[in-house]
Amino acid sequence: MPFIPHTDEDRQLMEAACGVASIEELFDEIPDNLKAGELTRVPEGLSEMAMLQKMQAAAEQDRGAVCFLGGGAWEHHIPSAVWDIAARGEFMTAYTPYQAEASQGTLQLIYEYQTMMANLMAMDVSNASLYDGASALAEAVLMAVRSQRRIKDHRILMPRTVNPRYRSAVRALVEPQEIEVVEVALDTDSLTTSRQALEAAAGEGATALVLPFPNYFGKLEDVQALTDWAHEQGMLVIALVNPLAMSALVPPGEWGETGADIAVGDGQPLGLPLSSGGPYYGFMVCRQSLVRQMPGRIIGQTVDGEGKRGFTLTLQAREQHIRRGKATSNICTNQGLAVTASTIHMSLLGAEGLARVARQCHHNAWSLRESLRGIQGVSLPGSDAMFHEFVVQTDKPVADVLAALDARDILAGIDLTADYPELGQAMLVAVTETRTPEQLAAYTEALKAVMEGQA
Amino acid sequence: MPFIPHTDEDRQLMEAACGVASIEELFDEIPDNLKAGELTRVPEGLSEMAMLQKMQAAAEQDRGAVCFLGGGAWEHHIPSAVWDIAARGEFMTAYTPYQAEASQGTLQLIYEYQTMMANLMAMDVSNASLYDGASALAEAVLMAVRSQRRIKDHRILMPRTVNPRYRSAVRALVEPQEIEVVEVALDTDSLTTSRQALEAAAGEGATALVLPFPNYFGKLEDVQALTDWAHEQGMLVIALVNPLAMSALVPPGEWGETGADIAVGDGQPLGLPLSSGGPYYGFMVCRQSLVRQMPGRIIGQTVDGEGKRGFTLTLQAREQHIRRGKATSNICTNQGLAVTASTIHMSLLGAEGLARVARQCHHNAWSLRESLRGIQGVSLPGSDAMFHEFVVQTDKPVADVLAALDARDILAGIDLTADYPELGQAMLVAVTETRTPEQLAAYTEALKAVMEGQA
Amino acid sequence: MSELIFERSKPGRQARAQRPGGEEAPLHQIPEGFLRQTPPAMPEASEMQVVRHYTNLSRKNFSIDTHFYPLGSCTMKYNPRGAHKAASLPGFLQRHPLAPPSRSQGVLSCLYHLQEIIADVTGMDGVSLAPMAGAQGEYAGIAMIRGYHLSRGDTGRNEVIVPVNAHGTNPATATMCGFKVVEIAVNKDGDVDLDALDAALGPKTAALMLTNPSTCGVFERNIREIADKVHAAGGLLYYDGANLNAILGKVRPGDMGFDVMHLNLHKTFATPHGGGGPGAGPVAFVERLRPFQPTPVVVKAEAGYRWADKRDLPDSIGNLSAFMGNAGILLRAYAYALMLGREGMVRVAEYATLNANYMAVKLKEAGFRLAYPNRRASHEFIVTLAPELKETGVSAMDFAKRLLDFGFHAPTTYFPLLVPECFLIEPTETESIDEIDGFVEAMKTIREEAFTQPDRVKTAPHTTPVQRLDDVKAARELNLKYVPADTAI
Amino acid sequence: MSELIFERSKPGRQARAQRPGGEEAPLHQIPEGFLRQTPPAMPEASEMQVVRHYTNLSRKNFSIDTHFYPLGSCTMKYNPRGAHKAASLPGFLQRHPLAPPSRSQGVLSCLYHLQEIIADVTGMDGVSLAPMAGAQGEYAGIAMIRGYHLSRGDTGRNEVIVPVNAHGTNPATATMCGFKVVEIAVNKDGDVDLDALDAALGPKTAALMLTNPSTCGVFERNIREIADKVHAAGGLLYYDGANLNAILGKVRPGDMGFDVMHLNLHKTFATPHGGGGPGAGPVAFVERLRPFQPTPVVVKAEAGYRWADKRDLPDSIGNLSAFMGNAGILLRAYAYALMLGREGMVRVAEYATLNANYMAVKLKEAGFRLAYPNRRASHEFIVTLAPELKETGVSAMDFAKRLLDFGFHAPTTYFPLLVPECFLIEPTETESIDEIDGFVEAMKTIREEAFTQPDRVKTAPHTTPVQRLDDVKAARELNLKYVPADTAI
Ligand SMILES: Cc1ncc(COP(=O)(O)O)c(C=O)c1O
Ligand SMILES: Cc1ncc(COP(=O)(O)O)c(C=O)c1O
Repeated sequence: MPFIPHTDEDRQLMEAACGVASIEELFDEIPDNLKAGELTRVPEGLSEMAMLQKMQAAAEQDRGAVCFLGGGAWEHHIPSAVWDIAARGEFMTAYTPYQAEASQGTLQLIYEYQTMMANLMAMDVSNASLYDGASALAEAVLMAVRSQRRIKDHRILMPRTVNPRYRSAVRALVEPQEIEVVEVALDTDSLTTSRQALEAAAGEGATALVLPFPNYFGKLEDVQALTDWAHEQGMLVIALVNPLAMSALVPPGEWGETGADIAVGDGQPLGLPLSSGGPYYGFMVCRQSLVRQMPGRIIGQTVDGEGKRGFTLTLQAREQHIRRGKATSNICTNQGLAVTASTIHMSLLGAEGLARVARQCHHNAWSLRESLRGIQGVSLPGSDAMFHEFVVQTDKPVADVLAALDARDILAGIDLTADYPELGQAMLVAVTETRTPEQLAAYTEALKAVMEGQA
Repeated sequence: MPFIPHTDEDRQLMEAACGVASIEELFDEIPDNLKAGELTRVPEGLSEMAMLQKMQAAAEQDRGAVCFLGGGAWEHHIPSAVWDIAARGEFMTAYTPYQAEASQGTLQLIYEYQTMMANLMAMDVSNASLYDGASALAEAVLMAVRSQRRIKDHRILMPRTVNPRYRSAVRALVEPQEIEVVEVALDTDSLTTSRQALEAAAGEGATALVLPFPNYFGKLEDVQALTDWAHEQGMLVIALVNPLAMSALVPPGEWGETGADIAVGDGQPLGLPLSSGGPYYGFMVCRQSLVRQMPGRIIGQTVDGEGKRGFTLTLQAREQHIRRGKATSNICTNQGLAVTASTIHMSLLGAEGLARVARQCHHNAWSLRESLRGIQGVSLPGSDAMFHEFVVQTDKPVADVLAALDARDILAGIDLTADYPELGQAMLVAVTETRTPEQLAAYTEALKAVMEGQA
Repeated sequence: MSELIFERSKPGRQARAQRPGGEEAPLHQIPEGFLRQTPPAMPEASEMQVVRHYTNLSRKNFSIDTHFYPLGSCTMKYNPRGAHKAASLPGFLQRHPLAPPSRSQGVLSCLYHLQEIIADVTGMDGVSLAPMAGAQGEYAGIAMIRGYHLSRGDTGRNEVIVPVNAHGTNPATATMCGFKVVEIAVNKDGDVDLDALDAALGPKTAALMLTNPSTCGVFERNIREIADKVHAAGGLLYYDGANLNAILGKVRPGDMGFDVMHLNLHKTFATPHGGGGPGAGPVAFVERLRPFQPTPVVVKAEAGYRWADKRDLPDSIGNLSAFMGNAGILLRAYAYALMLGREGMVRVAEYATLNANYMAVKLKEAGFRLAYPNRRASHEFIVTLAPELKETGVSAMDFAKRLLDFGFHAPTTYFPLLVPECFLIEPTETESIDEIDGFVEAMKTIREEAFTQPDRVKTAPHTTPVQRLDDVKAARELNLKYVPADTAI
Repeated sequence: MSELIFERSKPGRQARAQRPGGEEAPLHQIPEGFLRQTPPAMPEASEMQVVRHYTNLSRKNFSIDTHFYPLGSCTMKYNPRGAHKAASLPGFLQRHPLAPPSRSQGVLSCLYHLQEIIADVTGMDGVSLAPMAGAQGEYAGIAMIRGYHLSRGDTGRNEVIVPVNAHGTNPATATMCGFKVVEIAVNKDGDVDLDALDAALGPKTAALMLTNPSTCGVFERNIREIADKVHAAGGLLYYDGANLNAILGKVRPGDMGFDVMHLNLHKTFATPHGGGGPGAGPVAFVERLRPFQPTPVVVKAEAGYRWADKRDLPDSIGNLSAFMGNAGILLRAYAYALMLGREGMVRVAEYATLNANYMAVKLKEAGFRLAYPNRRASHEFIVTLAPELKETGVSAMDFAKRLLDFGFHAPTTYFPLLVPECFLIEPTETESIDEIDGFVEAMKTIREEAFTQPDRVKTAPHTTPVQRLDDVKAARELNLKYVPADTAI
């Protein structure tokens, strides 16, 4: 019996202790007509070896292409030590640290994580994680709504330069609470959000403005001016940022006169493998004054009976297990192990290492973009100020272009046509520090061949 | 500076403490003319990322074929837990357990290993490992020589059915001590060693007889009768066995009337990946009466000041760090981590699991061999009693056959022509539990195609 | 030994091998105002210092790999290393979530089959794997129910009924979905109070949320009657699958009359808890709720597997995360399911139940009071330490802390709230009789201590890296991040 | 908590997922007499029990990943996880040692380049990676010297000279190679006694084995003179590379006049010690010894890389293992070398030396006596606790054990034997000044204790899983394997 330690003797002894003739009898309170018949769609059990052979075959199938996809998840180098340590049984197989004295490892680590994340954002306090960047953005919206009690009808300004998958997740997660998410038009020349568009969308006013930085297209919104503008209008500013980029670009806490109010994003660039989209984690950082509106777990420092420093869950009165229907969120299980990995990752890189990685990504992306300039039928919209992603417009159907490059083992970009019809035939290309000069050259050559018809 | 924690400030402070102006000054006792110039063949340093990209490219190059090679190393399933635990820092980065109180983890584990290995061999005592099977066999020869002090000119009977790489390693390792290694002819019909051949080789007598089981060709030597014969002649019997096979076949401790005297072999089948030949480990088990002649570390149980059970290195007076020139061997660093993995592996499988794996290997090999019967130009020499390897003779040059199968991504066997000219065109084929029915069928089909000329 | 990584840091120290080699890359044409001026205060340590720091930190945790962890309702069972290895295969780790179908058939086939397996064990018609934990599964399910009612123009249903012993995520979820929470009582045998249910049901009822077996550790015997009542009132039934381990393959929520449910794969399907996550909380549902399921889901077409999204499912409640939820966790669950197989599923419920009942009997024999002595335990059961508190002043909390000294993680304490001084105990099927007997022995010893040397228990734990922590101070004097002593804030 | 896995076992318990599925496979035509009749007594435990048992066992070890480990002559430095990952890539792990060249170019290219790198840092002409540890490297080197002399018909050379402070493997190796060991003295400054050397040299001299810097922690300044003397007498020089970390890239053994040497890659090239191995001990040699090198070695040919064996090198001393030594360790060393690069090599020696000298100075300031106070420390140095023993009765062993309580692994004690009550201390370059200062503090505290409460030190350690163990009992009442109490032996 895989994973069950009972010998026949054990079972008999235990049945006898329970006063039953068989295990089946222990289910005698369950009405017979409810009992399940044989399972039909679960296959027969496999040994670990056979399971791994099957999974290995599946995993191999999906390998072999060089990846230029981003759009919310990027391939970065993860130091080998990160997962070697995160996958230690003591981290990986521990529960949520409710028993603080038996969980100081996890608790201290999260306290360190909170410090790192708050510092990276140049803001006051961080929670211990939310599910992912998209759901974190939704939680930030709900948090902004809770913090702006004086407002009755809540409207959130959501630029179209926010990741479209984030926008739809936010709608899915906040709509039942009757919050209006107002889309702000995209300036297709600059690929950013203009003040005019914001003003148009704001109308009478709004609860909060979401500011993506870099935005979905890798461009830099004018966060300094827009933050001040939003604050003048009485809105809260929710920064949606790539945490890696914040090592080199101006962090939310320093936007405008007083900084953003809440910052969220996805921790994936900080030590999480692509892994088909998860597990990653959503981070959330805010001003001190908003901390009691924050969703999710928070770790605080305290002392034990002997005055020794220790760490424990705190502000639990915000959470569902105490406050139930009145909690700040329903979140319970979060993304602890992803945060564990990320904390180790950030410790290994430090501020300078992170900035170096960020700059290398930027430089590689810049280099590729420059090398595409002049390819027939290719245009590169928007300003040149960018982080590590950019849009490529083509005069051929982008789906065909992508397929042709796929055939050359290059995943060349994300097709933008469905999400952004206003951009015509366009794709989003991401380049990180992991791409070698040879791979960039191969990309350029392949795109040229495809666009110039020698494909 | 990769892996060096010193900040500039640290360095300066430490230089000052040492009273030097620069680190260079610390080397001032070294004559200037000895100092090295720049290294020319060491490349420039790489980041971990770049190093892994380079190594990954190399590793990928060698993948992609289905392996039917054995001859001393076999592909077996290794439970995932084995290396997850063995690679924990506390096992992997510990030193030899000289400080017993700080090494109870490793020490208890080795004590458990010694117990498992002794039990698996049905013999008295095990050491903590030697380098590999071949060098362990050499050490067993030296140990036999030490144990047979009354003999002046030492001769060791070494059947040609012993792995040829083991035979040459033994020669390399014992020859300087003027021990004669006498090769015993191979019976090419049975692919075993006959009593007659042994008698012929023994001549006036010998110090010890090496008995491989299963032998290099996967066949079963008549260990019961030959052990008694050797003992009657005053020889010690050194069993050379596949430890996995000992879960199903008669173990050395039960050979003949009194059992073999020393058993050695390679631990690779018990949890070690193929890894181009190592690290594996050599095991050695012997009768209690020979323990003081044993090379290598041995762990014993004892108690601490409070009477609590603990484990420690014992019988160290046999070892080089105490006995120096008179030690039983020069071995110091052994294969500790490999033993760690193997101990976990054996614990997970237990006696029944090991026997099941052994039987599955045997059955798969048997099945493949049966399915090759009747392929034109193929013959299958020797008796049908076998473990999980067998010889295939071909009427085409075996090198060509192997190359043709390699082109179909099958590593079909080990070319025996150089080592065993007496077998003509022959190869050694191994099959383990990891080979699927589909792979066996593909092998048969491919060999058929090659042999019957449709290649 | 408890320095923070920041306290081990020194300006200029670095794990140099972890940065891109060569010169620092230039920043091109980014205006000054967009650049960071002061680098963030982050750790500055060598690679070995980081490895040593976090390795040693890990050693301060209890975990399944090191300790028995009978945490009720949490299903802390063995997390097979093989499943971890399977999900960590390079082909899986390296796959980008938006890779085209040409580069996705491997992972899609795994997820498709996992959907099938979950449908089978739950007795439901469809499954979406998207939710990232139980609570998000609840959100998905309740949002689907909302969508269902609204799609029928049934707009007045703004209440969700929840028994008092429900997990906190149930009412919190109902609120997040815009519903009013109506709590109903549980009777002295741990069953739902049917009169209270009748009183609560009505035209405003959108749904009843229920766990079965409940967090009282007993099976709700009237489940069909309850289902009929709710359905008759026009409401739907939500099944909180956190306790599915108790009945896996034995009884199927679909057969009990539930309309939609989530599973906690990090409980029932043995994916690791990771010190608080990540998990995965697939929703399974009956046919009429299918149009509303969260996206994306895997569908099988002529050309192979592909993702279905809003375009295929226009009534979907939408996507709940940027991509496909916690795909890596789903792969672990699939690997686990493959190893268990159909026979193995049923065995989980059987042996989890055997262990719980055995342990309950043993604790009762040892003099402890069971909260529901007349009931069979499911995979968990409740002990109330109210008698001990009364007689000795030693509380459930004290027992919990003292257990740590014996090398046992404490059971769930003070939940469900309706039983005073309670321990909710769930041994799971992967623990042997030896561990269970050991736990019972420890409980006996502590009880003994409670009478003879209560202070020893009240001041526990004594062997952990820190002693009992001051939670009040933690909440009053909020200290949520490290600020170096010499920094003015 | 210290049960043996056997004591946790129960007949019939098993980690079932780890066996081949389906029916037990049949045994075909194997005669009864060849079958095992009684299964061996092996552990019978569930997968979780095994995982928990060995995870918890590991937690009883000190290790580099958890503790500072200043073990002289052992070079316990950080073992980069990246190197471990590189060697664990599936393509490397899955490659069979006898795979044809068509399936080997990846690994062969790595090993070839490692040969090149080692030749470069040692200043030697050729390298064979075959030896599986330092001692086997010594064997290879001395056997090559033997082969060289014999090949020239110089058959009378049957002595190997070894200084008294040499590591035990040196004389043991000489004996294994059939030589007589001649020990020579070391003078009060830690250098070889040149008069003793002169006296020992002669027509019987096959070789001198030397470590430089020696295990006295000082650099042998007269090395060229020594080399000339030995060569003049017709002998060759063997370099024990265990201490290469001290001079890596700074001074090359080839330039000092050595003819052949080994490296301990598990020291200098940072491959993990694994609780006692595996390591790797490549031999590097000057041109005239090339024909005798152990096989196999990688050569580069038109068609790609391939193994050279006895057929290419008929005078080779032969193969020392079944395949290519500890290939997986060699790959780790190569990965490490790639990350260090040429600048990094030199830095190793520099910072290892800086750390040792700094620590020596600090300990001296703290009142400890250095064995060679007039010498620069190399990467290690010796403190003698003879004064402390004399004044307080507290021995080096007591200091060593007490250090464990402070979270420091003890230095090498009582080696080399020529310094009484010695600590051979090697901090390595990967430790920071913080760890070093911490160690010095602990030493001071223990010294204080030795004077004020010597029993506290003499009965140490107090915080380890067991207290000081009875080695005499272990050797007298040999108990080398577990036998259940109820079994008659
Ligand atoms: C009964 C019950 N319901 C719901 C949940 C919430 O699940 P999750 O933590 O995965 O969000 C839990 C788990 O903590 C639970 O025990
Ligand atoms: C000086 C010296 N020489 C030789 C050796 C032997 O090396 P190994 O243990 O790798 O066989 C050692 C290591 O223990 C050593 O310190």
